[in-house]
Amino acid sequence: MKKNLVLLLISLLFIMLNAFGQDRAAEPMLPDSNAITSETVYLGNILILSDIPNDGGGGIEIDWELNDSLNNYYITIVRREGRTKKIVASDLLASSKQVRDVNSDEDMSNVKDGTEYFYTAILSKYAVSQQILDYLVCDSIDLNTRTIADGYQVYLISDESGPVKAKASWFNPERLTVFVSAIIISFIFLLYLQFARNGKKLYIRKINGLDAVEEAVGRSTEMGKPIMYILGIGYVTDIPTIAGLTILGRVAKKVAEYKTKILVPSYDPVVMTTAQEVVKEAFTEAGRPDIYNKNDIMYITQDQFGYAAGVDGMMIREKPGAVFLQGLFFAESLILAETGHSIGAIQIAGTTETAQLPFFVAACDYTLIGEEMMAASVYLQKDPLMLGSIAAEDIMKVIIIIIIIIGFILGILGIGLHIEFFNKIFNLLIEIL
Amino acid sequence: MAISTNIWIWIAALLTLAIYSFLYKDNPFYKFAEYLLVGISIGYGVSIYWHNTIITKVYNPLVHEKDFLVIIPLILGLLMFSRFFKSYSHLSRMPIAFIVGAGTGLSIPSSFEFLFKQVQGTMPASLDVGNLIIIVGVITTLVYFFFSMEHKGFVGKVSRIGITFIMIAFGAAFGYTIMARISLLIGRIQFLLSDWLGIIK
Amino acid sequence: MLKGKNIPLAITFIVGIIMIVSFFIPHRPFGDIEQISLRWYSIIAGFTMVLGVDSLLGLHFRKIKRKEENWIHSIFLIAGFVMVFIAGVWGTIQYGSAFDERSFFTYIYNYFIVPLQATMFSLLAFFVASASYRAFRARNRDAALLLITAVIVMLGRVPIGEVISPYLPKFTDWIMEVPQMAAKRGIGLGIALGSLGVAIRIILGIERSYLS
Amino acid sequence: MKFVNFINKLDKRWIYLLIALVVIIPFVFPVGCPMKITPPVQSIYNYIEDSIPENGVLLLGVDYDPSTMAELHPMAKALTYHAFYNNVRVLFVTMFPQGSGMGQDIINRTLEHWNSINPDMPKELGKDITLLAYVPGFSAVILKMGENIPATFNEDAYGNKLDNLSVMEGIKTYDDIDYMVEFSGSSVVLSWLIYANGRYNLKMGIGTTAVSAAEYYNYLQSGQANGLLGGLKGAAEYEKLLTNKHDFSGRNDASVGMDAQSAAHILFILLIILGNITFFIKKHQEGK
Repeated sequence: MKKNLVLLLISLLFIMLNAFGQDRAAEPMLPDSNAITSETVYLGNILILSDIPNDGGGGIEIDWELNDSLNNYYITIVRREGRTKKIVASDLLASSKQVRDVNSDEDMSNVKDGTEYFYTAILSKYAVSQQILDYLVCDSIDLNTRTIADGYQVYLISDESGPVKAKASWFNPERLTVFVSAIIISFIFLLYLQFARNGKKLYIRKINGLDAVEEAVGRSTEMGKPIMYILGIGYVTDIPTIAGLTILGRVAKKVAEYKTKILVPSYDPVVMTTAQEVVKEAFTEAGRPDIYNKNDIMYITQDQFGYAAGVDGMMIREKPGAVFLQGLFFAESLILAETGHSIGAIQIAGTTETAQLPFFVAACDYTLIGEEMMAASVYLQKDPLMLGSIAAEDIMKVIIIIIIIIGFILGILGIGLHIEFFNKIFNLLIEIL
Repeated sequence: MAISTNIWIWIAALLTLAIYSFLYKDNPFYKFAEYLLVGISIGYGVSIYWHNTIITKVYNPLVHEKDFLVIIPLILGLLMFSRFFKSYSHLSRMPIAFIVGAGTGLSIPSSFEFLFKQVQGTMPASLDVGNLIIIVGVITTLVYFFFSMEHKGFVGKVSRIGITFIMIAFGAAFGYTIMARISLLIGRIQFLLSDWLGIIK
Repeated sequence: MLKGKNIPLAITFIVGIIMIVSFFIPHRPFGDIEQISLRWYSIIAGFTMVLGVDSLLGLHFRKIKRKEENWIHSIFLIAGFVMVFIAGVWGTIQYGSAFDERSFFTYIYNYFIVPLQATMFSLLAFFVASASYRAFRARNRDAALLLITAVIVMLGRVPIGEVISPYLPKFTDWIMEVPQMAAKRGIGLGIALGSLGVAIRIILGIERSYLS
Repeated sequence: MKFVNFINKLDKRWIYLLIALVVIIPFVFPVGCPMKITPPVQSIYNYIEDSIPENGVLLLGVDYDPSTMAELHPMAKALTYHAFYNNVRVLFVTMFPQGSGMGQDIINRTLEHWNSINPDMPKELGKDITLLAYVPGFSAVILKMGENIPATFNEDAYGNKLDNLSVMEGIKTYDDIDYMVEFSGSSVVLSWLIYANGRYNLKMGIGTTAVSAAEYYNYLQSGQANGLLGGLKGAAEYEKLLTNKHDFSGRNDASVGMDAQSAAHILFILLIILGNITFFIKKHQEGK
């Protein structure tokens, strides 16, 4: 019996030693006994809490200011709501001075508007251990102590700050300047649309290349070749693609009048569907719904270079007499334009991508530069209301030029005018109003 | 090094050559590579769409998170299928109208912000020749885009200066980008000569 | 009524206005609208993909059926599609993700898609040469300006430029930072205004060519 | 006149052939374009040459993917060879899953080539060089490394326990690493500078694409990095420094690339000039 007891004791000792030894081996570093000096032990109330301004609610901003000597420490933030606690952030660098407690896509049930929250900070020299993290969120623990420690290091605990509530704003004042200018710009637009409605004569200057549309379609028809219209690799949510679709409407109408075929290889299925609608409408308007063929507006693939390869192949085999490249183009611009040139087609290109414009200028017969492309549909169908919107754009250009010149002159005068100055003027104006 | 014995490298190399053969003229090899690329990339696209849209954005929210708001785009998406039936195909205009409305609506505030940033960026931080040239360049380029007046007289002269700036910018952008294009070609040649043929070390 | 343009136009108008308003209102539900609408867009686009695939495969099935020109290639196209699609689905089932390193899908990506794309992309080096040879002729003042700047920047970007003159790389940087930047800004401002114009014309229903 | 007509009607396939030739020829016969070494490149070279002791440790961050590989791969290779020459241990680390493939590719190629030309001082995977396993977490990983590198990764990318690898001997934290060069065209560079350099005083250099070089130049001026390799040109300069000292029989990717690049640019310019000469001759004749 005694013998057994001794054996049991020895084996227990062994297990303990073993456990101890393993523990030592797993522990990467020893605690630094000098890590926390007596004058830094008391942290006090270091967290400054505030609702994140101008957001949709559900966000608290936590700021802190620490003595430089603590900047290399890790900070862990714990949030308390009633008795439930949550780790908001751990292992942050104290020198980052700020963290936001917000809802994310993965965790939507985080901060609720109108609830009172309290926050506590925990400072440590080394990364916080899981053991301590579990301890911190434990319901029964009261974080009223100044320090806690595990086997390796001492943790400093701040006083609890709070309460703070999150709230949602109904207006974002940071966007006030944009708001005011939006109103001014909308006003200018509506004014000019009204002018147009009242029959004011509006002019649009010649846009090189658009006069050639008729010629390009006509020549293709004579040669018995189809027209190809390439909308680039944008989506229907991109304005250049929408602009390209509006030009397609005008071109397709001419095509229908000439009773020719128009091929529209598309990159995006939604663009394809919309292009089908556009072409169908144009053919109907021209009185030729009978020659509209849905299959001529086809989908290629949603892969930039797969699309380029497919369109290139189609160009080489169908040999269109005129190629239109209108929309959003990236690196594939020149691949398409060079192939189009090699088959001898008249090419009319247009895009808003400044990096691609030089390639179009080099390889195509006509190129619509940026805004010219946006205005092209108006040019091709000189509807008074549309002309009104173009005139409004011009007025805004004048305003921008004036602002730049004023800014420059004031700059010379040494006032150092920047956009903040305008912000101030806007704010002042609003207060007066 | 010697010629590669890896079947995958061979596939990649032969496909590379098939695409290059297009530079000589259209031929069955290019056609093969082209059709294969289109077919593969669309299969790839569908797989991705299947995973990213149907599973992540429709199935999971609907089944796991009980987010019934997803039903609206689901219906709009299904309305697109009305195009398969001639007499109902007009229904597909609803989703198109939604997408176009959302796209244009979202673009308006970002256009405003863009305008602001650009004007702000043009304001000189300091006065020197460079900044002066930038201001002249921006203003004259803008004048070139005046549509509602004829480019004659003073406006004509200013817009000529604008076109000068535009041409310089195009030339510069052209010269600047081609470097990256040649790097790509170098990369492909390296693959062919080294990984595949092994004729260079 | 349902067949007319009015309902779609009203949808465009209402959706457009909501998008603009929500930019200024962070409060729920407006604050989340941008994200939600983008998610909705991708759902609708996902369904439309079926139309796209129908369009493409339909075309090639017709070609095969009628034994049109290149019909044999159409078989490869359809085979490629089926192969990748099955590999994608299988990879997802087998490894949880089609992009797992062991998945056949990943091999197809690395040894079919990547080289094909990269080679298509590298064709640009050839096309840049032929386009610049053909088009860069000093026909008039504008063309001359374009080609001279292009040549200067090309030289300034490679070591030869520095051999010719140490100022060349610096001058290149200056061109990029000053006149290039100025014109880019001017074009950018024009594009922003033009986009506003297009967007307003569409939301107000002045431009309605996309609805038949 | 015949010549002018020929040039004017020149089939563009001849131009394609010329382009292919000027890119391929430098691979077979490297020229080694004259190049001025810029100070940011020189200072990275000097640091590795003079300030890292024998058996020291060089950490290389490979945070790029195939799209920028053409520019960044040659840099990483050149630095690896430099470390081999000086008997410095090399550790690769990546914050991106795609970077893992890039790192393994460099290790395979450099090891194979080095051992074929220097059989008397062979280098070994796990002894002289390795790639740390990819661990998700970005800046958290960079921070954790400051405390304990072996515990952050546990294994290398080949599945070996770091504790068993002689390449890891004596490496615990950033204090045991002599120098780090981060190769990337993205904002990862920033994380490394802020956390590893800012908090743990790790001495750092940057390797980046030609496009991003201008932006990262600021960190050079602020002293956060002591050197910078920008694009193919930076890599080519480094290769030149290396070959000036050592008799290197391998291919200098970047120098070859730079040769091809220069040749192509010159060809473009010649084509433009030729095109214009014929254009003016023709115009002159038509004017008569």
